[in-house]
Amino acid sequence: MIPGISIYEILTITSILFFIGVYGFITRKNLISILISVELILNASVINFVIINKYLYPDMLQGVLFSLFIIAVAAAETALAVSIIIGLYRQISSVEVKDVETMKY
Amino acid sequence: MNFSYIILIPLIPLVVFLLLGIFNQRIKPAVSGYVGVLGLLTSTLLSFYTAYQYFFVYGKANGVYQTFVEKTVWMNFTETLAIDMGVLVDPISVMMLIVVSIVSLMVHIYSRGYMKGDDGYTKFFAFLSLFSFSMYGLVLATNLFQIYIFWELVGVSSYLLIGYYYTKPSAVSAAKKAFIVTRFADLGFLIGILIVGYYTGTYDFEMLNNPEGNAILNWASTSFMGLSVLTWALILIFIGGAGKSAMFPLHIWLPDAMEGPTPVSALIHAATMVVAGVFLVARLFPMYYFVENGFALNIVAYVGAFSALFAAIIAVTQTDIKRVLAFSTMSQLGYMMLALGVSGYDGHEGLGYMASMFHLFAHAMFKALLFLCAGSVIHAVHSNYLKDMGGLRKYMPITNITFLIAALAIAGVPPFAGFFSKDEILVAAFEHNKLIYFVGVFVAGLTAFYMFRIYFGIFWGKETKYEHKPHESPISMTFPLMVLALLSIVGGFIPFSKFVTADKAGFEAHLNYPLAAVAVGVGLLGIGLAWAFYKNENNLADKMVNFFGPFYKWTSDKFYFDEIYLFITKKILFNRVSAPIAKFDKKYVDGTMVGIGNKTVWTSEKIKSLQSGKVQDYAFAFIAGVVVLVLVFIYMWTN
Amino acid sequence: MERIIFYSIALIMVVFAIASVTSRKMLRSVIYLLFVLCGVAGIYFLIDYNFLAAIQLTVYAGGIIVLIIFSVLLVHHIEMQLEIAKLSRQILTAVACMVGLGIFLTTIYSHEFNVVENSRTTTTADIGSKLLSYEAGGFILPFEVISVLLLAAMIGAIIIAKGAKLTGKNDKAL
Amino acid sequence: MDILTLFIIVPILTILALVFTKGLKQARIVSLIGSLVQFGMAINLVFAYFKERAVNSDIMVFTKDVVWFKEFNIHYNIGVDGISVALLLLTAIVVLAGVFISWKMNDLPKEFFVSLIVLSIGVYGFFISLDLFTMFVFFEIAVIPMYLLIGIWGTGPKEYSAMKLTLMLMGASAVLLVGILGIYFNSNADGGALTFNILEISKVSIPIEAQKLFFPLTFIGFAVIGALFPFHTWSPDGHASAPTAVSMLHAGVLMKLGGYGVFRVAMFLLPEGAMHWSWFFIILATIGVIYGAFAAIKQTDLKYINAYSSVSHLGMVLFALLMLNKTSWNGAILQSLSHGFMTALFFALIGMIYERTHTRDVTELGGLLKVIPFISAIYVIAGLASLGLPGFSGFVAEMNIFVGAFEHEDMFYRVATIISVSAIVVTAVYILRVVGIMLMGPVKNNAFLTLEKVTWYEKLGIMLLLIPIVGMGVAPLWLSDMILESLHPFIQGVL
Repeated sequence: MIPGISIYEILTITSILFFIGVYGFITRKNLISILISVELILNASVINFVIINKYLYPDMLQGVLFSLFIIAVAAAETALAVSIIIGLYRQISSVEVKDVETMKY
Repeated sequence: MNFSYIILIPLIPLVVFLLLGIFNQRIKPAVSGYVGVLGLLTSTLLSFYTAYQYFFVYGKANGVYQTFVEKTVWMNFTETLAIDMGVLVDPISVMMLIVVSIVSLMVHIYSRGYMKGDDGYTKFFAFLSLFSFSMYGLVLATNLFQIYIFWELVGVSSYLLIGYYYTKPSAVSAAKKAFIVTRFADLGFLIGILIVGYYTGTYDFEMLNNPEGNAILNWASTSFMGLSVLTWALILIFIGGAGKSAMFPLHIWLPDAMEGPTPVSALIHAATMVVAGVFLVARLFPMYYFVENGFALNIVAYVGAFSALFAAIIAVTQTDIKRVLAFSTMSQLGYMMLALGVSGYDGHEGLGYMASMFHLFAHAMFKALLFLCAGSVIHAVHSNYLKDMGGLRKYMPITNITFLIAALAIAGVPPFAGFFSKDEILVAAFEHNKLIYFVGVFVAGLTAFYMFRIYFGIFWGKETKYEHKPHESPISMTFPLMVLALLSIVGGFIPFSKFVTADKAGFEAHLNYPLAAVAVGVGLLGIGLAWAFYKNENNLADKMVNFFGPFYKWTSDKFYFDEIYLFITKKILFNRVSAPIAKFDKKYVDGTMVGIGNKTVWTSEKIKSLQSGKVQDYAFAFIAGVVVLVLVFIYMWTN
Repeated sequence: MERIIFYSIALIMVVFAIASVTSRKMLRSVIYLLFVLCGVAGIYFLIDYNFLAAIQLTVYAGGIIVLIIFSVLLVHHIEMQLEIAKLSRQILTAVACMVGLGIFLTTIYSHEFNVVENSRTTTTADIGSKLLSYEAGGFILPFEVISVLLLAAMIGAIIIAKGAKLTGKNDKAL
Repeated sequence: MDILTLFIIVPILTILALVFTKGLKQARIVSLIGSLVQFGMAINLVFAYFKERAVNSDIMVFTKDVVWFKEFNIHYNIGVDGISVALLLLTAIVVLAGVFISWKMNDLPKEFFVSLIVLSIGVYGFFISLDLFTMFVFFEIAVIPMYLLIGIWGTGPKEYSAMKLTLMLMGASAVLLVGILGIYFNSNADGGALTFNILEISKVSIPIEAQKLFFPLTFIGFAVIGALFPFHTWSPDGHASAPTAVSMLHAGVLMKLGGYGVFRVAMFLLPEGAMHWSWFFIILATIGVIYGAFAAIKQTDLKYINAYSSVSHLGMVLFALLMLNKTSWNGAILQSLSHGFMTALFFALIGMIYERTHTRDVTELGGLLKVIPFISAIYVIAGLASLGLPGFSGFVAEMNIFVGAFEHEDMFYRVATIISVSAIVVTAVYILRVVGIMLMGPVKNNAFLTLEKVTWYEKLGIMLLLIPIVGMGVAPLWLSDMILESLHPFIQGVL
């Protein structure tokens, strides 16, 4: 509980963060930037887990634990993503999205 | 009165055809010739036996020749309508049997000499037998459909025989032309048959021709465009007949058909097949006469008269002797048609009918003879053209004499066969229609003129230098000439009016001396002119040519009918109908179908960029989609 | 006091988040993200989840950001200007995001949360015992799964990053 | 095993045996034995049918009914009448001749014969089915192998042709399926159990509105494979690309499924729809008759000529079916049979000529009568049969059609009939054109002088097809009466 701060305000902030992440995900043209946007989205949702745990179910720890898992998965994901980016860069010397569209059609 | 043996008359040539056709390669030519002749000889003997039996033994009852029919169902259309196969014995069919048998037998014998050494000797005899079979079937037919069936078969035998020298392009195109033109005419015939079948409910000649039968009595019950449907049917059937008998304007195939071997021309295109049209009209004569008071018959008369005149004029100018004979045939067929056209039905009224049949008979003999003589001449000089001939009388005495007999016969000089038959025709025409009579007389003169033109041109006139000295043909060829010449002489004395008449009762025919004198006079005048022009070399003929000028040119170009037909078929049918249809099919019909396919491909080509492979695009579509869906749901819930 | 801190953290987070997704310099973008992550940690501190905040700082700010920076340095010239999307695309996305945000917010504000007043703190021991508990509500199984996942990710990352040699072999095998 | 199911079982056994064969020699022997057995069974069936017919006056004889999909009441329901017996005989003969003609099929012989026999299973099954759904299944079985047969063993732009043919026929099948389902869902207007059984459906009266709606769908669905104008364009390309035996089977048998289906399903089950729509389809069929003939005149590829001639002849079949009376229907069935034999013969001959001269372009050929007399002579005979010469099957069929069509009195029918009749002249033109250019005239190419003479297996194939043509043409009575008798219950529905 943050004294004087209602759950609404926090949820508002996380929503804003979430959509900033979405915006970035869609508009950026670089794989790393996209990764950054994904991190933003993840964080926004992690905050939600934690906040809801704290405000609504203070006796439980599910939210916290889930956020821990999410952080772990995020770490794994980032590691893989970065290795993919590097591997890709080795192959085509670019990490721009426009160069990576062999999956089309 | 068992006459089931008559079925053998057509069947024997059929068997011969199958035998020679199937074992084509394995039969020695000489054997095939004998087989062919022997087969036909049997048929001929049977035909004569039949004729004797019919005319003199059992044919007559109460002074009227009876019609005997024996038939069996060949195919059922409906419960009441069926095609029958069978034989019908009545005066004209028996007479035709005789005609076909004699000419065919003579041609068979003649061919053994004429075709000697030819590659397709066996094939030739096979086709001849096929033709004989078809022709016998045609004359014995009991109903319209049967006659149509054999009608087509003679057409195809004619096609095969005209195209016998199939490596020669002109023969191929002539055969094609003959078949297609007659087929076109047969279209009319077929539609006519369909009409008759539908409105009268029968195809049987017996039922159709019965003057007291339903078919004739009810002719007025249904009409179409002011005429009875039956009149239309008869006109259409006559178109079929006109196609086979080379009546104007369906005559164009006949001169070209001379591309076939000469015996074929003699058999098919002079004596037998081409008279099928006349026979058809004669066969349906009661219908022609009674339905709508002979409206269709008048058409027959005028078409016949015009064709006779038209062909005679052209014949005067042709230089290919076989073509002269071809146009002469056409002209004589016109004669027969006009005779039918001016005929009545009962007793002496039916003189025209009798005369037509008489002329058919006589013409078959002397025209076959003329062709065979021409064949003999061609065989000797290896050319069809008058300019390559001349003075042949010394080398080919028998041919000379027989040709002269035939020419006199066709010119109507007594006592040859043509005189009697032609005289009857002119009498009949004189009694019914003066205009046609004068046409007839004029044509008689022309006939005499052009026939003696070629006679003098071939056997007299200036002697051409021949590469090989021409010699008389072998006995196998001259024997038929002599037989036919004999028949051309005595044929006229057969009392036809006793045997073959419209009402089958027979009557006494007498010579009408004034009219006969006129006809003979005109004929002699024609012969005299030819004598003057062509017997010895002189320039009278050239003067005449110059006198007529452009008219001569038109005539010798056959009034450009071939060109008109060619224009219609090549330019209009092929290039203006067929080619556009083929193009239309490729471009529009197929194009539409292919277009549908292409549109599908095009559409997917267009929308495939939606599947860009960029995750961001998908994400955007996802987000936008979710947003839109949520808005839609909210909107729907709140309402 | 907490209000002021919260609002300033919130402001920092939003501003840097925006900066992070719009900056045309790669490295700056990453650094802005670092600030956002730190802000997140700040919020955890505010609600008294100290362990979580520490994790956030170490794993995210310490680990992931470093990883990303490495990759940026490996594949990019630091000074390179990033391409940006077409304006129409930006506007469209912004509008979609705004509408989405609007929907989120209306949904959130129209929902009555059953807030429980409390000031409990959660100790690391609590989290640990819960995580390793076999009883009902225990998280031992997900914990193990995550361990395997991390291992798999590690191996995967090595193989993918190693790249060329292996794929070369694979090509031959194919 | 009952006499009809054997028609499905024997080809399946043949295919199983083929799987174990190796090389051309074994494959063709096995296929030959299989199709010979089939041929023997077909002949036996004719006699058995006559025997059965004498004691059994049902619409269909040798019926058998096994449920194979209960939920939708789909049965394996089979039976034959005179019409199907005749068509089964046609199929058996054409398949046998096709095997003979493919005697030297060197590429992938096993696969080729398997596809060919799968195709024939479809056709046999189609002709014996009395259940709409089973019929449809067999229909598809017959169509699909075409794609492989043309696409793999074809010549020229084979992929394009195979694709076009399959897509157009599939499109038609889709339409047809809608039609069949339409019939199915209206098969019991009183709310009882729905059925696919043709005989049962024919006893209930489908609502007129439904008939009007579903008749055109069913008709077009079947008629596309019967080359109805303007849906015929798959046929010239398909035939031109297909290997000889496939062209034979396709034009000879497969295209007959169209007419047969129209007759058995569209006309029989939806008579009111047929009457309502007949004018429209008569126009299309008449156009097809005359149009195919004219289009054939200008073609230069032998197979195209024959394909367009098929459009014309099969247009005649549809035309006759739409005339809705016994005589013309009899003509339609006879025309189907006659065209089946004739066109198979044509394609066989074209295949032989192509094999020897390596061209199908008429303008490059000439004087073949001199070098390959047997094949050429038979070509002339086939040509004459095709232009409706008496003594051959085409004449018998066409006369029935014309006489039947002439039974309608009003102007529209008359005009349509006369236009169709005049096609016989145009047919003569294009047939004689080909005969004149290709077979007659001087030998155009000296290479032709050394052409191989006809071989025994080719002769056998030719004779197999020629004998029925002549047989039907010379003595049509037994066949025509057998069909007429079977038509009786069908015409009742229309009247």
